[in-house]
Amino acid sequence: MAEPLSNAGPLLSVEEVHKRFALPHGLMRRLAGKPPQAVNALNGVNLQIRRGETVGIVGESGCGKSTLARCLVRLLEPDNGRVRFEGQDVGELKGAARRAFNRRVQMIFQDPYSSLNPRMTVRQILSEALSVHRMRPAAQIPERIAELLELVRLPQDAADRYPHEFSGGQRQRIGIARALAVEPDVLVADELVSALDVSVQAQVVNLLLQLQEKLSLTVVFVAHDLRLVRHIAHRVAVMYLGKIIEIGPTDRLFSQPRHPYTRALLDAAPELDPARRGGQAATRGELPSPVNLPAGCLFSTRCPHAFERCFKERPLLSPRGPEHRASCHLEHFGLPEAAA
Amino acid sequence: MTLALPPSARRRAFRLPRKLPAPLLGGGFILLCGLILAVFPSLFAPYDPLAFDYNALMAPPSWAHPFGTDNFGRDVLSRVIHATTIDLQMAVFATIGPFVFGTAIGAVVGYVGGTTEAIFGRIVDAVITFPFLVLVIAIVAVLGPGLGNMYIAVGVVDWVFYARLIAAEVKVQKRLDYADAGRAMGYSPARIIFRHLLPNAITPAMVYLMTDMALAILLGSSLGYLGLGAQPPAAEWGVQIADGKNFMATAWWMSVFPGIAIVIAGLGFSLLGDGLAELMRTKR
Amino acid sequence: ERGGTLTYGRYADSLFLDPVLNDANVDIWILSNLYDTLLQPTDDGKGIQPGLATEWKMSDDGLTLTLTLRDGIEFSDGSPITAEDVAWSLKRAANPDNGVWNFLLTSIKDVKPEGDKTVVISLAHTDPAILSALTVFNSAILPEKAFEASKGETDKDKAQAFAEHPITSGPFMLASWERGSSMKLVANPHYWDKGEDGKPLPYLDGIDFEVLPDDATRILRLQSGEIQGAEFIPYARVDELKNADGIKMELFPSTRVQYVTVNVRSELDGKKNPLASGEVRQALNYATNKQAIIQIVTHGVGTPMTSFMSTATPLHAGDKPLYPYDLAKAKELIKKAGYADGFSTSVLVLAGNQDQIGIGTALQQMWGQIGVKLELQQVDNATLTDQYRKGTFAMRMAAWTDDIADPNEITSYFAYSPTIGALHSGWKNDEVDKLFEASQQELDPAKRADEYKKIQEVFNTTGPIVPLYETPYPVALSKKVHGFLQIPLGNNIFSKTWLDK
Amino acid sequence: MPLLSFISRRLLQLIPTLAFILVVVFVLVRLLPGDPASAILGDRAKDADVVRINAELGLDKPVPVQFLYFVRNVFTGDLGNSIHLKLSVVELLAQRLPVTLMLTGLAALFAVLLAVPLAFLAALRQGQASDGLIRGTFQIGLSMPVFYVGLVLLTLFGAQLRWFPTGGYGDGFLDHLYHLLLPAMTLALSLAAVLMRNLRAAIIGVVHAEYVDFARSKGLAARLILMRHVLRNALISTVTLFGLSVGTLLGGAVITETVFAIPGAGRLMIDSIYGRDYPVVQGLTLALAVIVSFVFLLTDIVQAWLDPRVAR
Amino acid sequence: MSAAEQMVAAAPALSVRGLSTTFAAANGRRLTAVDNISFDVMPGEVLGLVGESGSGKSITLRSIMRLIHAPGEVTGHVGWQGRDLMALSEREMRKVRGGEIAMIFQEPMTALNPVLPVAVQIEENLRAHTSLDAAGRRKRAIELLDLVGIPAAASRLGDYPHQFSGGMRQRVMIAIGLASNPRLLLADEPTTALDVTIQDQILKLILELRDELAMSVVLVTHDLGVVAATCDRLAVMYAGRIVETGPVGEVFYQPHHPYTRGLLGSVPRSGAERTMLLSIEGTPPGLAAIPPGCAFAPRCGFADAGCTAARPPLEDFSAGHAVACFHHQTVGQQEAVLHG
Ligand SMILES: Nc1ncnc2c1ncn2[C@@H]1O[C@H](COP(=O)(O)OP(=O)(O)OP(=O)(O)O)[C@@H](O)[C@H]1O
Ligand SMILES: Nc1ncnc2c1ncn2[C@@H]1O[C@H](COP(=O)(O)OP(=O)(O)OP(=O)(O)O)[C@@H](O)[C@H]1O
Ligand SMILES: [Mg+2]
Ligand SMILES: [Mg+2]
Repeated sequence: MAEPLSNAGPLLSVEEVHKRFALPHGLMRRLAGKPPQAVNALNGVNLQIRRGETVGIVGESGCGKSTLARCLVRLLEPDNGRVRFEGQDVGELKGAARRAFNRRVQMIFQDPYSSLNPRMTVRQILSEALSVHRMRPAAQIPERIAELLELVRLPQDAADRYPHEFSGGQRQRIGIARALAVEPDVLVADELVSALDVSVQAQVVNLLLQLQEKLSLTVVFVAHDLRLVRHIAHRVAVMYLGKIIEIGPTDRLFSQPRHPYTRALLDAAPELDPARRGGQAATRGELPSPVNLPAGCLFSTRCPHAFERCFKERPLLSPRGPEHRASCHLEHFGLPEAAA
Repeated sequence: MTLALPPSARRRAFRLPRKLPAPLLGGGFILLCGLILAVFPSLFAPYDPLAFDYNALMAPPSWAHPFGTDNFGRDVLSRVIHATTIDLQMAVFATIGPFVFGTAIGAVVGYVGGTTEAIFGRIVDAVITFPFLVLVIAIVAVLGPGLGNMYIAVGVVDWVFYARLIAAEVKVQKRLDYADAGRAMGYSPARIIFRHLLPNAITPAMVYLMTDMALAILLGSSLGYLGLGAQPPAAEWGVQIADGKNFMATAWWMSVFPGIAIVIAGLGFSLLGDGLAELMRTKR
Repeated sequence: ERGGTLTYGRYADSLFLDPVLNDANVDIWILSNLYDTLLQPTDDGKGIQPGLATEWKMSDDGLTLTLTLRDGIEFSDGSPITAEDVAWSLKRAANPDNGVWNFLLTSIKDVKPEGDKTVVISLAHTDPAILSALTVFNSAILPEKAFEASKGETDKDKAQAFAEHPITSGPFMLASWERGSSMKLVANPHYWDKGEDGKPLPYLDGIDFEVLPDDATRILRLQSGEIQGAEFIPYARVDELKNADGIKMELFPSTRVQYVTVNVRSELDGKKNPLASGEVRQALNYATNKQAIIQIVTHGVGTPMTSFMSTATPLHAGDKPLYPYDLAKAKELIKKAGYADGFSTSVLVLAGNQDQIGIGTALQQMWGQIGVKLELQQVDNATLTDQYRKGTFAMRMAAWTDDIADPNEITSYFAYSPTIGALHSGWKNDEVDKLFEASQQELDPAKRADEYKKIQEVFNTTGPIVPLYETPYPVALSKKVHGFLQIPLGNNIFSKTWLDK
Repeated sequence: MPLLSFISRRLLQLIPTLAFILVVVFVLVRLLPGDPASAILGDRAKDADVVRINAELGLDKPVPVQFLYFVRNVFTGDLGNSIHLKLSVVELLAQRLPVTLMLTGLAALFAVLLAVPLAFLAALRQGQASDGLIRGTFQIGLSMPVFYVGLVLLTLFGAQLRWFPTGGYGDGFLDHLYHLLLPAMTLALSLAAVLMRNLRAAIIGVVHAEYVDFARSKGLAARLILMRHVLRNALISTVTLFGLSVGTLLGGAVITETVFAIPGAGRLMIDSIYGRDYPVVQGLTLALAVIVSFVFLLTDIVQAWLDPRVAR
Repeated sequence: MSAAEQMVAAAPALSVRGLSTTFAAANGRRLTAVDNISFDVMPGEVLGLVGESGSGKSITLRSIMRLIHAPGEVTGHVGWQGRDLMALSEREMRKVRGGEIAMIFQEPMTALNPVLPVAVQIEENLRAHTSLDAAGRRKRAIELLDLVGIPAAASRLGDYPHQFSGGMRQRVMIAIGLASNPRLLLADEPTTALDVTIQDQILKLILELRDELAMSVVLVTHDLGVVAATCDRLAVMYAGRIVETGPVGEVFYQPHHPYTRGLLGSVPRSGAERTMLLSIEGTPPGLAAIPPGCAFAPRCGFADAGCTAARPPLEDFSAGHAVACFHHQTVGQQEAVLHG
């Protein structure tokens, strides 16, 4: 297991980021004097990512994982708060600095079928990245493309083929090659393998692990598959309704979750072992609408342990151990003595 | 680690799909023939399309004049052949401008969205609800008759159809990850719109272009009926039909043969459009 | 046989059924069925016969015309037609602020009723054409009281209101009118004229005019028996209809002439105008194979023109076709004029008009042989008229029909420059102008004929037109229709029309 | 009520569109060479007459002034008087518009009646001979000029077989209907072809949709599946096209109206343009724009009804 | 232990024999999507059908329901209640579909008709298979929605599919499937599109209903965790063929096919974080290029010349556990991937 390279200041930090998406404001709603509605996709997210580490972000569909990932690479501008890269506010970068940021922080997308332009060959895709960011003089581009294909273990003759001629796993490698082409420091992988078959998933995960070692990349790994995140990440952040509700070193978080939601997630994930079949359903009900957030604790509507305070007051993300934080009014939740 | 690639996946950068769709071939063949006729009409036309023959006014089809002659004694076959030049020109020139302009506008509008799109929507409404004939007649009256001005008139209206099609498609495409991938790579909007989105959004517009070309020929004939299309003595199918309609009882061949020509050309465009759609669809 | 309703297909609907303020042939040509005039043209369009007036007398100085009204004449509402009505109607028609036809009546100084039956017209100057003018639609008689009682402030407003539900003096009255679709006339029970059986005209109970703008449709409808008459049959179909069952193809003699107007100004568009040269115009004339055009365009129906005015126009002079086809002469003339290499010019053509397009196409080919490159420009009527009036056209295709049984109208427009500058061509001939002015007051028929002969000679040799052909009015009727007449001035006369039962 | 909100929003959107159209038409007709007086009077007009008549019509005033008068009158519901027909434009529209509306309405109906079943047939027999036959026939319909088709139909069914009147408009509603059958058919042909093509493609797309298979997996009868699951979904895209095409039809009925001698708005439009009858052109443009917009609105509502996802 | 063992002796509810499904390819050849497969489902049993994307799982289910479209052709026998479904007339088949055998489709997004309210989509099933009147159907529809856990069912009958969340839509699908009390439920990846917490709820729901209604279930999935948590037996498909079938416990703890073994190895396990996964190299073959002999041979570490020459038959090697591999003995003796 590789340890994070350094403990110096964070490479990428997210400070109290909020993001809302306005919903269409119909005339009738306007006439009725109703306020415009918005999806609260991120509701104050704080996160520090250190150089060389892999941070996993898990949570259910719609909890804002992708929105966060997109804010990280500046595909979205946060409404509030800021994202800093090497201490600089990313939102204020202009011109060359912005391009440099775009180069150094790369994103890999979830869907291997839609994330590659179907009308460009692999060569065109890669050389575009290389030439726009002036990574290599034109003459060296073919050579570099060959290197990149080698790096992601694609055959050389892949260069002149179109994405539709590849399988899903191979396409994800093309996506990785595109990201690596510009020699980034950070890779933000949004559901990198969730569209792939298990056997292919394993190939890509292996590749990512190897590359990270070799190129000392910082990785933000967004996924909903707990097993996968556990396998890859040094640290894991659990999101619920646009907030991080628990964050901590992987082994701690998995062995001793301190938030009822994390616990529910772990319980709901089916074990590979047929001998250990779960009992009761782990949670009730569905994710509340992100349009109208619950008043107190975001999880209160589904939490089996919720008590009065939970419906009124939103808990803070507070320390639960070394590097381990959770936001729950039950400070002792998850501790052996409290479980009893 | 070795990757099992499908054996067919050799180096094939500029290869055509193994099997072109049949409609594409059919339509292509028809239009190729048309193109050849259009470029070298004199090679195929037995007579000068403008030459009068006072001795053979409205002669029925015969060996000398397979399609008969018209009321000026001009050979209908030769005129139908020579008309190919104008009609194909009309099909192309009347549509290519709107196609290019509409595509560019539509791509930008679709990508930018927001207020731009709302304004664009109003413009589209206005153009579509504006009576086309007023426009055509006005333009012809102000600028003078002739095909060139007909193209302008058509263009003023037609571009919005392309723009709408493209804008809608670009809106779909821009939500796909590859567009975001481009943005995350720091590519300029222009590059993303025209290099990435447009090639993927253009298929419906291309298919419509084919239909539109057929419609342009048809419109030419309607305008010919009103005297606003191709000017005499040039041979043009629509005008020929319009001229021939007074002779339907006495000289049916004057209008029937150009009519057949229009149908064949229309068929060619339609087939090509269908084939194109099929070809593009499989390439995903 | 009396009774029955005739359904007649017209190419366009009327616009405005006021005799004075109307503007177009679509009105003019049927107005005489609604409104009678004091005098009427004879069937050949050349002479004069009694109408609402039975007698007329010109004073010796030619300045006072006294007309006696027919006894017992009534408007369609049964009210009597009085001398007051007549005087009012004629003064309204002669008023220079009213409409565009008052030029026919410019000589009228005043009109006064004298008693119930007599009307006295005093003229400002002698006018040889005044009797003919009184046969023209615009001098039709309207009921003063009913008209003045119509809604509206101005004469124009009243005319509009009146014309919607007119009270008429002619053989028919308006029963209903669906704009753009159909107009129904019914017999006026108060009409004065009697038929052969001694009973009042008209024979018909009524006429339904149907508007059928498409030539082919009009004919189809006649062939299917849904209408019994159709005007403006394309020449291309004349032969076919002559041989068709149950159809009578009529070719009524007309004053219609078809010609090309040529702009003779020395400069056009800032450039030297080759057409200013008389030799060039003659060359074009000689290079025009009129017989061929008649064959191609009118399918043999037309005849070559022998003067700029039609043979049916009074005082027409000329017995042989103008400018027989002579290519050699044409080439010689054009060389002489300094255009051996030819030149390019254009002709305005009314958009969609098959005849004009046909002529244009033929001329293109014919003039091409003397090096003149002719471009056809199809434009709509208003554009055409605009260019025409501004004199910016090079050539234009045109046709003319007289409205009055006198040569003065056509001559005034074609040759007399003060009117509209000789068809806006810029042509001007002082001798012609003088001759015309004299003829307008010349009471001696022989002298007047002589003046017109001279005018025609000058105009035909040097004038700004390329004369093409005269054509009759082609009207197709069901064999059951009898007694229909279109006079050379274009008027459709239904008063004596009857139907087989 | 999402529907009401939808409609009111659309009506609001109409205002700038109409304003724009008005200005353009107003300026455009005045840009045309020639003026009403010379258009009316033709060759025999003398300059003095022309000037006098144009002045009577108020056309000697500056265009902006004319426009202000016009706008003021529009708000009082007065569209002016026809220069040619000496009738109020409103009255004229009341006479002519219903004719064209009926014609295009019938045409649209025929087009639907023709296109829908045949599109089904063609789609369900995709690639078979009947598919080819249907598509081929419609292709001919799409390639033939309207005036030609009209004449052929007139000759065949009017003059030869005498099933229908050869043109004209008749008296009374039923007679109008009878007279409009052939022209509506003529007009319908190209629309039917366009709809057929579109609907066929849509049906082919829908027949293979998962929800159709799911419906089959419930053991439903084939006809029920076609009507309830396939047709409705396939119609969604066709409805928009239908609306657009009917809009075009409305403005483009001129030729049909000429060939069949129908006193409709199309012919009025072209006559008025040719006659430089400014008030009529303006009034008609306005009326047509409103109608077309309503057709669009209607199709949007139908669409919203067909596809609940549209109305938010 | 589970229901499976008690019912081993009973007659199978569904008996598939030699089922093959082919599609016409562009060049006139036929592609075999499902290749001569046979399996049984016992009454009350949950059979898991696993395999990678494209291995023919969905086609198998569709073939059983005879929902294959024109260019596709199905051969073989599907025994159901003493009848061969393949031989039934379309009319008789309609009674079986939805009535006796119900199918839940893979994608709840696309399998519900977007333009019809869910009430219509439920009631049309009842109309086809029960004699209930309109009021009765409505009552039953509410009951069904209640049963699958949709809150305020009565008020949601008129809603359209897009007004439901993904999990709710999947529940609606299940409600429709269960409408006429089917004896067999074919569930095609009913939870793939869902979050773990919802997946957990739905799987538990299916199991409950199985017990309550005594129906059999074929559960298609590619998630081995789901199999472990729900199924009694499983069949592993590869390239249109069943390569291994047996009781879940046996197959998991001692897989006898290299592919099964590979699949199990590809799943990240706790205790081995940030190590290389045991991935299967290569990608599954396309239908147009299925290797001769054993389809898995090109990706198989145990393969030898014999594997490419002949196709291994699916043979029982112990009671109820069959495998199609020439080397199954060697494979079976490998160190277990999973320890029971
Ligand atoms: N462009 C957008 N416009 C409106 N709403 C959006 C937009 N993008 C995301 N949302 C909403 O914001 C919320 C968070 O979305 P996000 O995509 O970040 O979730 P996620 O955790 O990535 O979910 P998944 O696991 O399904 O990918 C969701 O409710 C989503 O519907
Ligand atoms: N209509 C068709 N025509 C041709 N091939 C088809 C057709 N439908 C499916 N196939 C092919 O059949 C094979 C099996 O498909 P199937 O849908 O059963 O896979 P699956 O195991 O359900 O995969 P997934 O896990 O992705 O749902 C695939 O290779 C697919 O491409
Ligand atoms: Mg996401
Ligand atoms: Mg599947």
